[in-house]
Amino acid sequence: MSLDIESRSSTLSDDGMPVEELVVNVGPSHPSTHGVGRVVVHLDGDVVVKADPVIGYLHRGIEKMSENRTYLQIVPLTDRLDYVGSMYANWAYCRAVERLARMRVPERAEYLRVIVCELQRIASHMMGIGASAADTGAFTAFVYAFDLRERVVELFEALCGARLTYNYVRPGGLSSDAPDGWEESVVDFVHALPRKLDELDSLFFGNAIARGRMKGIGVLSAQDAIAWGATGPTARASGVNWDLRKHDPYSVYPRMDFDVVVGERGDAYDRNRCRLLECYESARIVEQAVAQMHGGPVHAEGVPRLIQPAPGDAYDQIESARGTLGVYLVSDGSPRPYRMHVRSAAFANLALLPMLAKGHTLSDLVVVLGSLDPVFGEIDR
Amino acid sequence: MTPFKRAPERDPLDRTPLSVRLQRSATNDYSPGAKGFVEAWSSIFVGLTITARRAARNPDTLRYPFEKLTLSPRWRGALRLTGILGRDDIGSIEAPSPDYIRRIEVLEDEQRLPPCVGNCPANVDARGQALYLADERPADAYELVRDRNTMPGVLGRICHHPCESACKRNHYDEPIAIRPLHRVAFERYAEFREERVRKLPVTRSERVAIIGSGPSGLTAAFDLMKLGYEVHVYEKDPKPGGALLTGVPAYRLPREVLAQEIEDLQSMGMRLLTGVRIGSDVPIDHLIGEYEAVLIAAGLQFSRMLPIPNIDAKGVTGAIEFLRAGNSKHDAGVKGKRVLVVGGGNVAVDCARVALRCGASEVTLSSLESMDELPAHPWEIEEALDEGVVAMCSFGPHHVIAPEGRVTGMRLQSCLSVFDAQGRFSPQFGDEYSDLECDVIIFAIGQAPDLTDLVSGSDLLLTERGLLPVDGSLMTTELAGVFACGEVVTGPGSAIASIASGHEAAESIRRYIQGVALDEDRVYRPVPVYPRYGKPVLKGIEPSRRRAKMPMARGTDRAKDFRPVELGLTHIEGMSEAARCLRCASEVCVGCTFCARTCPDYAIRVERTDDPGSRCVTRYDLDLSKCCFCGLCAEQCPTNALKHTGQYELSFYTRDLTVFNRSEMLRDGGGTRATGADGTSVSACRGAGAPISEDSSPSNPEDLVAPTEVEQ
Amino acid sequence: MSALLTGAAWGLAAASLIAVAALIGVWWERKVAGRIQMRFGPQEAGPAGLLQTLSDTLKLMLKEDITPTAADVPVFRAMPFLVFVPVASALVVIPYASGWAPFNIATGAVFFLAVPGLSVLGILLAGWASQNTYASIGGVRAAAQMISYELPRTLSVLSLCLLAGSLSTGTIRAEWRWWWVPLTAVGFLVYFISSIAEVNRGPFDLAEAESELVAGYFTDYSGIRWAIFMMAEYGGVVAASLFGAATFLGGGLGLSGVPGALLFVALTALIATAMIWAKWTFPRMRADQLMTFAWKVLTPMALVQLLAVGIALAARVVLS
Amino acid sequence: MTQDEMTALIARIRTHNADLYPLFSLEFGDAVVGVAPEELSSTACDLREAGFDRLTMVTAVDRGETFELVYRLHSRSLTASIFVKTVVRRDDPHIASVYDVWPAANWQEREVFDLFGIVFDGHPDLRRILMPYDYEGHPLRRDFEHPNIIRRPDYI
Repeated sequence: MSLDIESRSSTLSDDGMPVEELVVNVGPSHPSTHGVGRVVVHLDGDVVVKADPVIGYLHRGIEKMSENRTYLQIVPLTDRLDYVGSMYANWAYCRAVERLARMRVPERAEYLRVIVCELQRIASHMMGIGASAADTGAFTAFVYAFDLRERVVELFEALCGARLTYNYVRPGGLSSDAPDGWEESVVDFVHALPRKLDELDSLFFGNAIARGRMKGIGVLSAQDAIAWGATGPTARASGVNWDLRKHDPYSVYPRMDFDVVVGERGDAYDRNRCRLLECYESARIVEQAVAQMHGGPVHAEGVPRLIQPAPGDAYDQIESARGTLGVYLVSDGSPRPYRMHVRSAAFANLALLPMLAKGHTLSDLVVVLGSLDPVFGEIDR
Repeated sequence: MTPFKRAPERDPLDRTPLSVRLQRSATNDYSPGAKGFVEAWSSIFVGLTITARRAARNPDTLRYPFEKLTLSPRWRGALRLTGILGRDDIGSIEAPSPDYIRRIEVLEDEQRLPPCVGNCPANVDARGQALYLADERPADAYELVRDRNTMPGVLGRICHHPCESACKRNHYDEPIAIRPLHRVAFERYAEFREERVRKLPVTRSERVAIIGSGPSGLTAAFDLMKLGYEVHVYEKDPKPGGALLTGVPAYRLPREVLAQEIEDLQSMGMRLLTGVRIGSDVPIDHLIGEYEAVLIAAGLQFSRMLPIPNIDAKGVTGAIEFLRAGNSKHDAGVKGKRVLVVGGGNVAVDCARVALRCGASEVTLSSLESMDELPAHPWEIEEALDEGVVAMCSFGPHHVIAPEGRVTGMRLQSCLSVFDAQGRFSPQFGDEYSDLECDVIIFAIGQAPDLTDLVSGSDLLLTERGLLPVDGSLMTTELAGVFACGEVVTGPGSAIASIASGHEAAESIRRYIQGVALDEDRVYRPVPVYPRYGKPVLKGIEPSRRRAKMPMARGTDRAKDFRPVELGLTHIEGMSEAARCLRCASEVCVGCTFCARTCPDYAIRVERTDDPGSRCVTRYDLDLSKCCFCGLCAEQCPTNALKHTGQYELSFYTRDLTVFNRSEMLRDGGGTRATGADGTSVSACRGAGAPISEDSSPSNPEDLVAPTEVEQ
Repeated sequence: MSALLTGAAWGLAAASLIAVAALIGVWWERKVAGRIQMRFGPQEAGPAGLLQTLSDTLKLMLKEDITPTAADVPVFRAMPFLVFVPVASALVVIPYASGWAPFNIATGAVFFLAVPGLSVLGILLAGWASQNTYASIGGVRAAAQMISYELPRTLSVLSLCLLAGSLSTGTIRAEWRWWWVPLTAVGFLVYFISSIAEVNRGPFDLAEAESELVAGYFTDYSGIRWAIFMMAEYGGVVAASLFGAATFLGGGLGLSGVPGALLFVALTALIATAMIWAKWTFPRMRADQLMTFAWKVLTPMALVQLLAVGIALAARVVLS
Repeated sequence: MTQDEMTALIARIRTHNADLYPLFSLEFGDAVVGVAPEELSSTACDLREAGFDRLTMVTAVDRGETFELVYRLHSRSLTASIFVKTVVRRDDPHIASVYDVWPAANWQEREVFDLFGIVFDGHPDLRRILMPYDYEGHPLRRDFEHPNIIRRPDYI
């Protein structure tokens, strides 16, 4: 964060004038790096010449730690991957374990997983939108988004006792059934949600200043989105019609009626608004899931405390709020995985930043970064 | 292959995408031209309106930290330990028979009912038995079990132990050997029998007659004797025991065990009249007049047969008749013959094994069900197969081949499915036939009571199918003062279920005699549902934690005669096996160390002395600076001693090593929180029995789970 | 000598006014922002949290006054005062009563528009002296922004001067007629918006854009020096609101006496609240958008306003 | 895509690459093919032409003497996924980069390089990504030792 006189590099501009690049070190401790990301930005005046994300400040070696833990002990670790959407990492990991150990999950557990993950999508998107709003200076929109997130977090708190690291999904089911009256409060929440989202839509996405800040910024073409492995709202905003819940359906999603939200331009505005509109669809899914769900066990029978799958490997993926979240597990028959790898959506999406930020101003860099919705817990792992 | 259930109409491997409707586009532009200019400016004022509207409303946030809108019971905060094992901390479940069920129900309501007790039809306190056995009080253990079980020695041999399948230890490694521990208790009771078995005082003038000396009849007799009634038990056979004597083979239940326990009951005052056939010898009306109450616990007398051709041929017999002959004479006329047993239940397996022991040259078991769905207990099937029984599953009898009125074989028809979609018995047969040559066919497809003789001449009426109409919960018949229990009421079932119905019948009789309404304020046994555990995976479990292995006679040797198959645990094995008990739901930490083993962050440290007789937790530390609040430890806790508190965010702990201090705990009856003491002072744990030495190093280093020990 | 004393007295009074206004202003902003965001705002210290700002000020005074080693120390230390003094001096030309301002000079309006603009120098130098990338960028942004917005602001006030026929602020208030309000509505809007930009407040707070520049030109300031920057900002808000209420709205819409004074205070508070309201509603603009807005939207609007006033005056002359 | 179609597709690609390893398994709808390390580039191009336009995941598994590299591809047009596995020797961990075929490999190959020490030839910007630039050692190798790693006991 210091002005490195030495780090200014002198080059010649197109018309032969000497241009002095200013190197600004955004992060790792900076208000809008969404955690501890760092971007080394080379500026020509106010225009970004090169933006080089430097990651790893939150690298805790979760993949390495997993080699020394039993399958159950890894679940709390997955909470810490994507700490904005812990349920996703829980679920993706547990799906991989269930695939590896050939477990069957009771139907009620699948419905509850869908409900919590769609609620988590709302919470996570509200975090993404709120952070984007704060990046553009709209602090009140941030608070409104966080208000909605808070309602979801309170529901989760009643469900599993934690507000951030839920540790709720378990191999073979869930840690506990929903408490009495929880389903009703979920329905109340999703019924009240669209009106509040409309308000956020008009306040932030309808605002002329916000549009000016986000429209045409960080345009990602559909071809690039596919080639660079972008997934989730980042890819959908570019017009890539790709949602695992629809195109590679898992769990009970085939029984749900919902639409895929896509954008046309692929700019920061589309990416953020894609998130907002997905919340409406999530509310629809939650409503249907609560209606379709009926009683029963929430944990598979006969799952021992010490899961010891047969040697082999398994990969499973789910559509998280940030895109395809996959977990690749290799077992050597012992109670601990031989290798666990997390295919992180935010990691792949952040790789787009140098491409998207180039040619924009420093202010826009922050908007582009916010619109990619990076969560460094998942990126650095 | 998929690990979950998908929509039924979809092939799990079908990865074709669903039809996707695209109704929503995220892109949203202002209109072009002047209209867009107006829209842009109006968006400014729309924004101002929204914030103004919100400002006009009362804030709905809360004053933190003074109030909290939702306080969920599932707070996953800092931990609280409610108690630490000293030997007096866990009580056994003891109550006189009429109040016992009430006690069980209260425990169930408080979610403090151990699963073994909850899953037992008679609610035998297996936890208390393990507690006493580990504490070297076998006589107490035996009497505790006998209060509910009447014949622990017998049931310790033959019970199908639903307690063990519910045992929470299944979740960690293997269940406690509860049934073998009954046997250990019985065997060790021998030295106490003389001083402990005393005649129960008869304090009441009323007398009760019980017809049948099977498990249910003897249970009701024992319950009533304890209440002070004089009980007369009538048995038609020369020896008492009912189905235990005639139906259960001696290799499972040695006759001297049965005789010993019945003798104990007689010593306690039960009057047994053998060889008296009610109905023909003494009319039941006579009993009804003579006694204040009569209990019919006659059991089932004859086997059901199938209405197929040649069923009356020579060589076809029923299971009860066969077992009766086999068990009494050890010879049922099958020596050197080929035997076919029809049926897949436990009785069928017993028949097959008895036939082997009576010298049958080959024994085949044919059942409608497939191998996986056989109703017999899996361990029985396994033992039978070990001994050389051949199983022919998924075949039903078509007709008996008996050309000269004598069995030469049986034609079997393949069976496709046994139960229909609703789970009702409705076998579907295929076209495949198979002829099996055999000399003797035993039908073990069900049993029925034979009460016509018993009730003749009385006001008791039987239904058309020969059954006695009985109220299943109150055990009353249509005649006041006449009750029924056991398999007469429940149909073919387990011994422990018969015992449970004997308890109910005794309670009804007590109420009847004392003039209390039978159903007034009566508590029925709660039937909790426990999770089913899979086969234990023993890889990764240290041998010291495993279940004591029951020594068995070798399969080929044991099939030759009626010697017991299970050889029993030694006293030492029994003690250490009893010490494996986790004292479920006792809310007392027993030092099982599962929390420490589960903790991903080594935040918990448990130390205990590991002597079976005086096991005691000496130290329980929680390092809050390491705790990640995952909650796995409290989920693992079998005793519910470890609980979460609401201290997650409002925590007032210092983040250093905290110690759950026993003296602190004793001061605060409701439990304690981490005290914040330095980890050096180990509070001495003083159980009621053997004092723990100050040097409380755990005898088993594997139980000391702490980072320093784990580094290898 | 007496002039110096008078000046010192008035300067002290202005500084005290700003201090009190900042105390109340910060509290009021927190309350308004809280209500907008469904919160209560400060509520623990004093009745309704009134003393919260006081305790914060105390904290800021007690905090260590950090000077970065790389900074140009004398400039770095002096700049908060260079920002504060021009803003405070603007208060002495505001017509608090009809025809009266503490420092009632003939060119009061020019003084009001020009002298506070000098604080741009302080901001620019504060950013530069910090030797910090963010602070430098913030300072440069602030300079460009404040200088650009001088123009529409001046033009909008000019229409009032035209109507009153005088550059003296006291005269403008004395000459005020009710029909000025509809006539100068656009000018008032331009004045309002450019005043927000002038005091570097949202949605034009690029110079201190916390999401991009951490804290802009005062990134490296702490303690009381940082507090002086904040006081200058709130002083600017108070001065702009007072001037707007006194001139555009005639200081209580022409009423005199106690009700007039109360209305004057109320209108001032209203304008200040509107500034807070806007800050807590809108996102921040980008630097180029800000410039475009100043030169392509606000300046033409102010010119149109000036033209309209001129036409109105000409019509009046012709008609009478 | 059905299993038969997938088998046919792999057979077609095999005609180009004689050294393609046999089909490992076809499980859960994801086919697994093994290729010789030197054939990886050409196989990648063939698969890209066959329609596998997405590279979902690149990772490696330490198998002792060798590293097993795992690529997961996906095709939207074929609605199919495929795992490509190859091995590199531990003493000479070099493999061709697939960055030219799928740019998505950029960071993922950097990560594998960082954590396993496998060098991707042809990668434009092969730097460490998660660990510090001056870090020594490759943490996800099984023989990686660090004083802070506490080995848990065998019994749980």
